[in-house]
Amino acid sequence: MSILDRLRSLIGDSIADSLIKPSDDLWVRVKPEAWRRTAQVLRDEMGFEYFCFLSAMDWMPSPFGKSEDDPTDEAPPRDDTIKQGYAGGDTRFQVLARLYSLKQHVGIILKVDVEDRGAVDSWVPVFAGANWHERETWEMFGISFTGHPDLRKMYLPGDFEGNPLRKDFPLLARIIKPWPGIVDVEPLPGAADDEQEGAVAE
Amino acid sequence: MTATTSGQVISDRQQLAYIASQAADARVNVELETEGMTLNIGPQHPATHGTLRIIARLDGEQVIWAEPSAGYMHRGYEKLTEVRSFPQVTALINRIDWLGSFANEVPFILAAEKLMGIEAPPRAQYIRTILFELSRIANVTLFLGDLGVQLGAITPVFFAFRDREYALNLIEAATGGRFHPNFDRIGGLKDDLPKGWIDEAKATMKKMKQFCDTIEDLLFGNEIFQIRTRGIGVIPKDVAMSYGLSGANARASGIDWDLRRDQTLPMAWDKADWKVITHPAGDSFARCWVRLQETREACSIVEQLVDNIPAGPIMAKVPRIVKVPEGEAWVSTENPLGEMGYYVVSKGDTGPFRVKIRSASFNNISITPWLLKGVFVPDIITILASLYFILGDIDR
Amino acid sequence: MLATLPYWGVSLIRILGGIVAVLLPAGSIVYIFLFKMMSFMQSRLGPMEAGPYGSMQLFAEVGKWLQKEDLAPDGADKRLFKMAPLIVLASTFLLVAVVPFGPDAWFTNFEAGVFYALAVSSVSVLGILMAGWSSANKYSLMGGLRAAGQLIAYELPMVLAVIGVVIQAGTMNLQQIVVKQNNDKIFGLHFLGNPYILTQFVGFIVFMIAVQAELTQTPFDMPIAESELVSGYMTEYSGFRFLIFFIGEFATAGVFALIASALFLGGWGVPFSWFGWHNIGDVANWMNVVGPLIMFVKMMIVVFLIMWVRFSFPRFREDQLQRFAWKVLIPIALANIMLTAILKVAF
Amino acid sequence: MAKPKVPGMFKGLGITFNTLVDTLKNGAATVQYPHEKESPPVRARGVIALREDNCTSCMLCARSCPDWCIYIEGHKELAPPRRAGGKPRGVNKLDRFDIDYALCMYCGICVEVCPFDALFWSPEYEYSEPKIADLLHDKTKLGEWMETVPEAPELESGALKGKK
Repeated sequence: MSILDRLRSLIGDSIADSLIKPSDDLWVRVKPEAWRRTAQVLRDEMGFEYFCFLSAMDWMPSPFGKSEDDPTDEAPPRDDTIKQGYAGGDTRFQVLARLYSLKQHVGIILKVDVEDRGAVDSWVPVFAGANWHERETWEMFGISFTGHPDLRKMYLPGDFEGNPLRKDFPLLARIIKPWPGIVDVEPLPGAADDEQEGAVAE
Repeated sequence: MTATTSGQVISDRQQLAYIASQAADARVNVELETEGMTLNIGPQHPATHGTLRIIARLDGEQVIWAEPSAGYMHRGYEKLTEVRSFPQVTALINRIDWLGSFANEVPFILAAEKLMGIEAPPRAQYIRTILFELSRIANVTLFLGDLGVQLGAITPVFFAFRDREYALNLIEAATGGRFHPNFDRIGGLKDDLPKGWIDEAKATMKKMKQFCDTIEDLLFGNEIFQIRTRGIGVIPKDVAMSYGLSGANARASGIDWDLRRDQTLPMAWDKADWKVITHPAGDSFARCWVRLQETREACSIVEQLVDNIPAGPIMAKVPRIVKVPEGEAWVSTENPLGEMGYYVVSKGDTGPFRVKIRSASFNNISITPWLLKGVFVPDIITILASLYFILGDIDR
Repeated sequence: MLATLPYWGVSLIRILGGIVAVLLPAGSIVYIFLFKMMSFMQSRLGPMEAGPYGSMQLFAEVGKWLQKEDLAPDGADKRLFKMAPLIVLASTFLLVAVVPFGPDAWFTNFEAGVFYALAVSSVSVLGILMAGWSSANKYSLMGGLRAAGQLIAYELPMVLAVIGVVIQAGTMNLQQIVVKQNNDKIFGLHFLGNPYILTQFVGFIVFMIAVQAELTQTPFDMPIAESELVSGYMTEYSGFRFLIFFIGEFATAGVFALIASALFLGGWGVPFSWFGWHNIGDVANWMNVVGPLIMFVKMMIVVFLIMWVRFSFPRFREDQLQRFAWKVLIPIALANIMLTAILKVAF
Repeated sequence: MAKPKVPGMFKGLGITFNTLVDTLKNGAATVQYPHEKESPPVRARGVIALREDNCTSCMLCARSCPDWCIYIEGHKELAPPRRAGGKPRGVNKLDRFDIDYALCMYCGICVEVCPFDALFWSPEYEYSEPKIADLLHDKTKLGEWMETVPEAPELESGALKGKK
């Protein structure tokens, strides 16, 4: 029985979507209310005992781009539609995590939809190692985790405002400095076109 | 804390330390008892090689609780990757684990290649694997020397710096960068090996094996070292797994798991004959010992592979400006510090949409609040040294 | 010769001699062992720029330290803080007073010399504890406390190890102990005299281990423990006060090595049978010049052992160190005393 | 504690002593830097040299730089025609080509992307400055580094020949 079938038989109604890429990975999106239970089931029933990582995704395209725009050029059209990746989704934010089975040597990537500044259940009771990962996700995306024992900032100073990994958080280092890639070649005086100008001067 | 209630065997010493720490906890609340002392170890402290800060509450010299506080070196790599193209990200992620930089590039490039559906030619795979193992040697060599310093022996670190230089010279001769090779490209490698490199590599591997012997005699064989590390900081198997410990730390707890062996990647590890080293004890000594043996194994992998590098190109056919197709990919490899993985999300642009960097030290160090309970101040240092972290790998 | 000088002249010579006897060993130990031997053991060269082969490095360092501002932390108990290094150094000077360098080349020559030496050597504990306490630094405090615990614990095996020598020599006068060693015979052989390292080998080992601990050298350097406590009780010191600690550390190493060579290696003397001397009255006057040199060489050999161990070993943990003192060293030293006493009575 | 034949402590003492003897006999593993120098390998990424004539101010290097540390300004100029009787061409001339080594992270992407062979790596490394502003090398200084650029090394056997 494949991993997905087994998972479906255990928490069937909680699986929102899934995707298998053969000889690659398995993505499963679960419903928010089943987030902790999924971890519990995977660990206890299916041998996914190894906690790999937990993080989040902001699927909104960055409104700032790469700050590599020539102001003289016309700005390229920007697509602002939010488009989720593998295994779909309905919200701008998703929490994703990966578990690994040391017996079968397969991993599974779990995703869950979460509202902007919303919350999902914490995994700390299931995987103690999720503690720091959830703290990081909380400070970087503003997603909170209910049941987390100690949701404090991990990297940033205590009075830091904003959540840096959200796409609407500007990367100031790229904004305060002008892009050095702007073409700065002075044309020949009084000429619009190089070739013609050459001929005239002759 | 969680996860102690499992059926795992915990050493007597740790059990005693636990009881003592519980007692210490209780005593603080009782009137007329000694007041605890909060000791800030770091961010500027000789033992934290980097800027990790450990806040420890002490009763005498015993730790009641300890909490690492990271972030003094957070560089926001995950954010920076969003505005960079794939080759630029490669240059950046060199700096995550700066002692074994080449190993950082490999999983990222493999993830990008996976998304593009291409594979590096066999010659590139071999050279990648060799350089990967060389960076492991360079990394762990310094660990072995630094271990001595943390325990008060000053000589091993000089031996380590002396002999690591040979490995670094080798990396530099091939890639041009001592610490930050930036040699991997999507589809292969930047350049081929220079002439005479293979012979040099063989000679160097002999020296590195000799270094391992020296350290084993000078440090590991020393009775003082043994009583300082044996039975200290014991991590049982299930705790290790729930905290996501990887690499030598996991293998020292008896978890027989090595990503070089247990997954199929377009790399050349399966072409060499080597074994995964495990140790059942789970204590500081086991972690150090496993790393020492792994360095030897890495030397033998390099020795075997350099002889069999197949001829051929080192680059697959890749367009000049790389645009990676839309998709998501996860690739992790067995880096010197443990499992290092990248979750790369691409939207079909020249740069990634998001990169989640799963670095080994982050998980490895997150166990410290659990592990440091009840130990003595000098043991904080040995435990941290044996867990082996690179600050860039925690903070990214 | 000295008798013809006025009292102030004698005192002046003694003071100068004392300074030389403390600073000269300290300087040579730092250069030969700390700068050069350690470097060679780590396949590097050590300081090479100041003077030929870096021999002037120490003077450069002293110059640097002397130029630095005399700093004290805000919360420190300033008076104690400033006094502490001086007390540590004073204990070294007090210690050197009883060491005999030749038949007449001594500072004082009193009967309870060994007793006095062991007593004043623990004065430095006070200085260290003061430094640790007054620095207003948690690392310093822990270093000071560790030092106090450790130095007191290792005083005992040291005393017990010396008792064996005292029993065998039958005197506590260091000069007499030296004479005895060079005048005695072992197994009926006059050739070597009887340096007590042969008969009191166990005592020598215990003594050296205790000295290692008293000097807070690796593997017993927990009070300083740079990877744990930054620099222990010296953390807050800089400038010339740190210099005094530094000199104190190596001068004390030198003085303890001198005492060890007086107790176990025959001190300033050569076996008297070589020159047909029979007791101290017969010893030629030139031994007053050669004696200090012999003493110096023996001291360097002893310091070499101390430093060799220092550069090769990791350190113990505080509780392991205490256990080692009380459960291993002291029983061995006691057994050694018993054995010595029994043999002494038997022969 | 298991008792091996030679206690580990004495083995350790032996190792340090042997190293001491070895250093005295064969010299140290270190070199005395300002007096003696080790030469870095040919490929070492020490400093970037610029061949000004080849540069067309195409901005590729400045755009591919992850740190934005290359600054280029230029102007158009007339150059003599390629063939006799042809028209003079308008070419881009460099006014400014600065690399800020205080920002540079020596990744080598600029050298790699340059389509006109104007940028090269030199293994030279002795250009530290007391003032951070002096680390901004202008085009004359970058041009001076050209002298130190070595030939590319020969490749190990099995490599494809003739391919850059």
